[in-house]
Amino acid sequence: MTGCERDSADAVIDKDGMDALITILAARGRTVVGPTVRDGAIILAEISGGAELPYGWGVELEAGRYRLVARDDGAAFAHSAGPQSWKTFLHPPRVREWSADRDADGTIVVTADDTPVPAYAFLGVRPCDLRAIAVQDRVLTGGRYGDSAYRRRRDGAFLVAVECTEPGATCFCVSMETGPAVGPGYDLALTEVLDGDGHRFLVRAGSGEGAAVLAELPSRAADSATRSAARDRVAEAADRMGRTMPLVDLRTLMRETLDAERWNDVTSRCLTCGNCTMVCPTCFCTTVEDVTDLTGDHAERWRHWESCFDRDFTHVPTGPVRDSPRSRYRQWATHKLGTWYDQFGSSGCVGCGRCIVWCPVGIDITEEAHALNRERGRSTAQEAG
Amino acid sequence: MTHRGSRVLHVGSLSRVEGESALRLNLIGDRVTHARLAIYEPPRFFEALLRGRSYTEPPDITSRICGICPVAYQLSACRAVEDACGVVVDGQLAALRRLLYCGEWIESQTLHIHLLHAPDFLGRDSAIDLARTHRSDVERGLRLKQAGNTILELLGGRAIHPVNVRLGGFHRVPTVAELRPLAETLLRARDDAAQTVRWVAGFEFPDAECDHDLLALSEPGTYAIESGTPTVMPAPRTAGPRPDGNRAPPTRTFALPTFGDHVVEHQVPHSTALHSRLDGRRHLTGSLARYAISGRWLSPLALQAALDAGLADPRQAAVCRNPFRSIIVRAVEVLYAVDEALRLIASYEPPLRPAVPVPPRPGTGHGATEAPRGLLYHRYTLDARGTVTDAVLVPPTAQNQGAIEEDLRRQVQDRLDAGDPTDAALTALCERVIRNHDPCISCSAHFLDLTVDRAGPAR
Amino acid sequence: MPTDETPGGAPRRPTLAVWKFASCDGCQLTLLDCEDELLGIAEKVDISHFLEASSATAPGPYDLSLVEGSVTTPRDVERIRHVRAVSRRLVTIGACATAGGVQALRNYADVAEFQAVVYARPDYVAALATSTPIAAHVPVDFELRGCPIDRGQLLEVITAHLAGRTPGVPRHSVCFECKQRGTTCVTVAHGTPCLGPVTHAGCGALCPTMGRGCYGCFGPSDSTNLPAFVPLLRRDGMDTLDVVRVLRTFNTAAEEFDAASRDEEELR
Amino acid sequence: MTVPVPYRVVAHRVDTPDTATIVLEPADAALPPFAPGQFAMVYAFGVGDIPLSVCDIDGPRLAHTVRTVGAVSGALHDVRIGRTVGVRGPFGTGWELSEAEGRDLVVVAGGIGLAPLRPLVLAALATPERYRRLNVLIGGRTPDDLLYCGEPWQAAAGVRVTVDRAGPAWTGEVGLVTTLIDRADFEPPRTAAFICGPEPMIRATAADLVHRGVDPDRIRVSLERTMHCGTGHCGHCQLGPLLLCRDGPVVGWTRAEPLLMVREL
Amino acid sequence: MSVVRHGFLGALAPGHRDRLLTFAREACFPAETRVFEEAGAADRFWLIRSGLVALDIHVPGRRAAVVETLGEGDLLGWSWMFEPYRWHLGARCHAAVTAYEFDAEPVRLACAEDPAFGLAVTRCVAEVIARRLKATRTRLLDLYGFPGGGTP
Repeated sequence: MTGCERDSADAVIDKDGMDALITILAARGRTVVGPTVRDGAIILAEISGGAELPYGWGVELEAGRYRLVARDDGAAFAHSAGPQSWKTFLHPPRVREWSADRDADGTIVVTADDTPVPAYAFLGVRPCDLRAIAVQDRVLTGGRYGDSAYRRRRDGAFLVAVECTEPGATCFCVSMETGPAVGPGYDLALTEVLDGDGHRFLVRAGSGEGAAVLAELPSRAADSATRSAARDRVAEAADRMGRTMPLVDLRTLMRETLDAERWNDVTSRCLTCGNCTMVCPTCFCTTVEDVTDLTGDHAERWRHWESCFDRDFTHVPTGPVRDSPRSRYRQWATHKLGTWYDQFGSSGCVGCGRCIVWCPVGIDITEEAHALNRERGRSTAQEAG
Repeated sequence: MTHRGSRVLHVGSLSRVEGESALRLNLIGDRVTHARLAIYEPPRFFEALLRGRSYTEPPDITSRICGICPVAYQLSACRAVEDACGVVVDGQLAALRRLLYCGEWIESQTLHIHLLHAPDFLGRDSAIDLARTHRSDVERGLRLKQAGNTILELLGGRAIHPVNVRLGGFHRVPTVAELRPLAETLLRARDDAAQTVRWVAGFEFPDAECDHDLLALSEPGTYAIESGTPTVMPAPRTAGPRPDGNRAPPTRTFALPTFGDHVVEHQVPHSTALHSRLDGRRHLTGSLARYAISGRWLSPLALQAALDAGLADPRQAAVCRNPFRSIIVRAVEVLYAVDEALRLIASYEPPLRPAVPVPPRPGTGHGATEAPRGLLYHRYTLDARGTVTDAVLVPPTAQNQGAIEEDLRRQVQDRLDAGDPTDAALTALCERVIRNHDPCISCSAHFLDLTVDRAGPAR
Repeated sequence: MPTDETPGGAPRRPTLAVWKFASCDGCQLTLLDCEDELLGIAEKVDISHFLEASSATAPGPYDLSLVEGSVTTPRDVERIRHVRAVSRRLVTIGACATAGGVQALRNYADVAEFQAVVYARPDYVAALATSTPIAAHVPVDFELRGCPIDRGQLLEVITAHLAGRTPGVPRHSVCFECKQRGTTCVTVAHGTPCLGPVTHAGCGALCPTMGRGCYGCFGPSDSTNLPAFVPLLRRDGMDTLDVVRVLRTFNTAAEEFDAASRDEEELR
Repeated sequence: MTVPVPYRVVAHRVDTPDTATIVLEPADAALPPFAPGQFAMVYAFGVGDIPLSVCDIDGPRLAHTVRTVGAVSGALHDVRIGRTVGVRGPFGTGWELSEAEGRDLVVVAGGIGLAPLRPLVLAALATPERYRRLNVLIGGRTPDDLLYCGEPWQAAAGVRVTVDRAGPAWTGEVGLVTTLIDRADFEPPRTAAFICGPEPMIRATAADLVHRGVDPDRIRVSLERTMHCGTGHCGHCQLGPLLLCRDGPVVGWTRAEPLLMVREL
Repeated sequence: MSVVRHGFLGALAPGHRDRLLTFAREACFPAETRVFEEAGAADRFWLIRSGLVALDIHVPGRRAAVVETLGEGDLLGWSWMFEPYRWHLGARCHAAVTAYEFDAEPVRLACAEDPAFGLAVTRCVAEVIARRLKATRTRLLDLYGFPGGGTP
């Protein structure tokens, strides 16, 4: 009877179970990537055991500020988004797309890059990031031409989501309806519970492979206390979001404020350094670079992350289309919150707050949206008056 | 006085040296009256521009004096400022500094041997030209050079003007695992270095002798690189050419803070370039001096290679004073640096912190290290806030310039005595003589653009 | 095999010249630091003038000239015009050539005073009052930044020249590279002052990777906002003097750094 | 991500001092068929690729008119017959001539903007029964810069040409291409218009057509931004809500106009 | 007739158009005819019904440079409306031209006497000038010219 329950829905594992999970995933030939402490931050890196998880570490976040802080509860996942996102692995910063060789008579042979890609297992995908992966899925594989480099990595990836119980001061997933409870798309979903009954994880399977991995895990049947503790912790997290977006249709807001004064204000602060786009888990823009070797007969096409904050991003023969910093910040924000819908059917923002934290000068997209909304309100009022 | 038979030989631009210099020889008949090395490297005023900078900045700023030995500048600056602040960096941090310095020695000396100097012995214009006939030797040199650069890049971030050196140590220290692949590279490099010693030992060396005092740092128990006490080996009193392997006279040392009392800069009447003299005499720093003073502390492997290459045994107080053979000494030093780097990696344990704190305090500090081209001395005076109020930099080339000019005069004279060489032959000879000492011309802190004295030899 | 030109009309190898002005030689040394590629380069291009590496020089004109160093003497003002005249394509390499180098600190001082510090007979020194980039004297086809330049970028400039391609040398901030490398931001995570957001990419974000703040050795990026950026340096502990110093180091004569340092100096 | 397919250069014609037309034939397998108005990313070996619309579609053969403005276009402009280039595509939207059936056609080209319109005109000429009057209006910089002069279709289509600057030998019209609209023979409410050229020319032309009474929904324009990937993945060619490599380059004027009015969008 | 339907006359209300046409007479110019010379007295104007007229500027040592051509429906000449009533440009028929020709003075008088008519005609002429100015400015951009290098 208990076995039946375990197969069908959820189970509980403890800290050792986390170790076992990593071992099982590795045994299945997967490269396990998860959070770990390095260089004073919780980063995402290959891990080989549970001990490398950031047990006892949390983060303190503010606009333009990130600090690692010790926690006394020993939690592994009581931290919010870090300096990287999963796109580092699924949509890597640099990819060779193809190479071409030219023989003596000028004939060109083009070879698509088929460097083997790792079969990843991502451990600790936050609900906002799970949504971000879904957003990139639509961008990069949803259209007529799939991005094969992305698809190969994505198809092989096993996602272990972890519900969010410790939102940061810069988080606003509730506004974007992406968290803190996990949405669809995971193979396994965990909720970390720490209370008088010990340190444990409620586990649910979201796919066939997830169920198979769960079946291999040393686990016990989920008890109602754990379930409700997990539910409560996630629900409490929803009430502790550090940021909110204005409660309006952001897409319309962006469309109607293209000429707002506020863009000038943000431009006086924006460094156009590109950090927000690099840390954003959905920003997908790339540029290509053609390289040749010294013989001149071997050429390669590489692509790397690019950003709409780069002046050369919109370079046409006469110069950059978006030359002013104002136009570049506006492009980023309106794309993320507005025109993304037109292009890909959803918002491009998942409310993870990375762009706020990792902006060196702390520009806050939620604050900008509020300011735009206020400005629109004022001008509407003036027109009405 | 007659003008007949007098001529001026002007080598417009010296090639295969770092930096820019020209040479002017004045001859009357078959007598060399002047050999003047003109540095037209534009002055860059480092000593002046360091004034008013923060005491943390000299390592990065002075690095820019020379792209070919930036670590020498960085570490001399660190030592001088740390000395002013009363801080001693030791243990694994000191070992890492020595490892970094070994990287520079390997890179810089190999560059000199294979790319700049060896073509002279084999009658080629350049290493690229040399590669047509000696490809494997050039490739070995490049490989060896790359091994040195690999150390610099791993520890310093990049080979030229590394970014990781700071007062008190480093910004970041490597893990043991990060150093491990380096050892594999260096094992191969050790074979290459040994092969290079054998290769250069087979070159033909003209008979030559220099009778300058030799100056190098010495540190009992080790071949001094990144620290040591200034040590002088005076020239033998007897005149006239002697074969290699003269018995070395006893050495004397002086305390680093008295460097300025011993090594004195002065202007010579015919030139605006500053020359240095050691206790009033011409002196030479660099490989020949180091080998003479510290040679007995070479690793067994390097020492054996030196002996096999025909160098006299420094343990027997023998000295090599033939500047043409300095290429062998440099090759031995490369082998030693590779060997030493392997030893340092094997005994590496990551220090607890990447740097010790160096709080500023008013005062003057001195630092000297053995740059590939010789002893490099820095002196800084700081105020209470740590602002540099005075800086003195004495690069090896400034010290060697007098010795080089004397070598030039002597070599040209010997050549004239042996027959009537063409200007082209003399030019080639002079370039070789200068490259024997690898003048690091871009160490321009002290060099001027010469106003060529056209009064000529008949005055 | 070298493809030496033949009377039969085999393609002539492009000629390369390397020139030095006031500098440390580090940037031209970068060419010799291309250990894996040096002999290959020598097969593809005719290195016609490279005094640091070769005593053989061939007369111009040269297809590609790499120019290192800044202009600091009256003689160099003339010499750079000659170099321009004999060069089809002139590429400046390194901070001295593109932004005056560290020696451009004299631009803020009385050069006579500088000379007096170093030289007993300063009247012999033929130095200009300023150290200026090459582009202040002659038209430049491409500027490769860095103190020193990056080896990979130098190879890109050379291979791009051979292939007739525009070199893939981005002009955006160091932050792009830092993030692509996966380095945690030292400013945001540690409060370390870092010039990355206003500095031209190209080094591969070396300093932040070493846990150190960028010190701007590639000069300003093509899109800076120093008035917004400088307060960040102060927040992270730099005083006005520190700010002036960090902006006036290796890219002193770069317009954006120069302007910001002057603004800052007015506050003192 | 798509991989370039080798095409051999089988013909090369110099059109103007800075423009040439290259004709390509698949070296092996051909790409799917291109429609008029669509573009290809054409790769010059080792130099890079640029978006080029097709100016002729003849079975598997493609033709592109290239104007030298940079390294890649320069390399393609100078490419020799027999060499291989790489082609990706077809990308983007076409002119959708079928939606103009039963209407007067006004085709307005500025400069090299004639290249993507050429296959449209050829298609219209091939089935004259489907359309009413055909007006082809061409603006050029100087008489020397005019493309495809003397090609038979120009006479068949009764093209009207005006130049910005005329030399003494020019006996044709002088003025902006919009001046031709006033004299063109079409019935605005029953007209479909197709415009390609520099953006200010597109704006001026579309505004005049609308002024004349042409339904903005019946005006299609071809816009230009930095196309890199062609597949909608690199983000370079965004114009507000549009990804021009996917949603363009041919866009309805109703859609395009408000976007072009926003500076630096 | 398109000249009535659009162009200059098309912009006038029917009443004003009819009134203006009362001043018109038919004119024909064979090809190559010079209609007026730069700086000559601007005492007439035309509405072109067919053919092509080139407006040119005299440049010493060069053939007159054509700066614009006018065709069917276009107003030829507006200098008659403003003092000192001198032609700003010269006009020459490229091809045979048929036109409505108007004497300037009676039209000016009519405009003065009937402010509503005068305003309508003036507005139409101003609109023509504005459009030509706009087109000229656009041409100044040298839109199809060299973009000045760059990539790709």
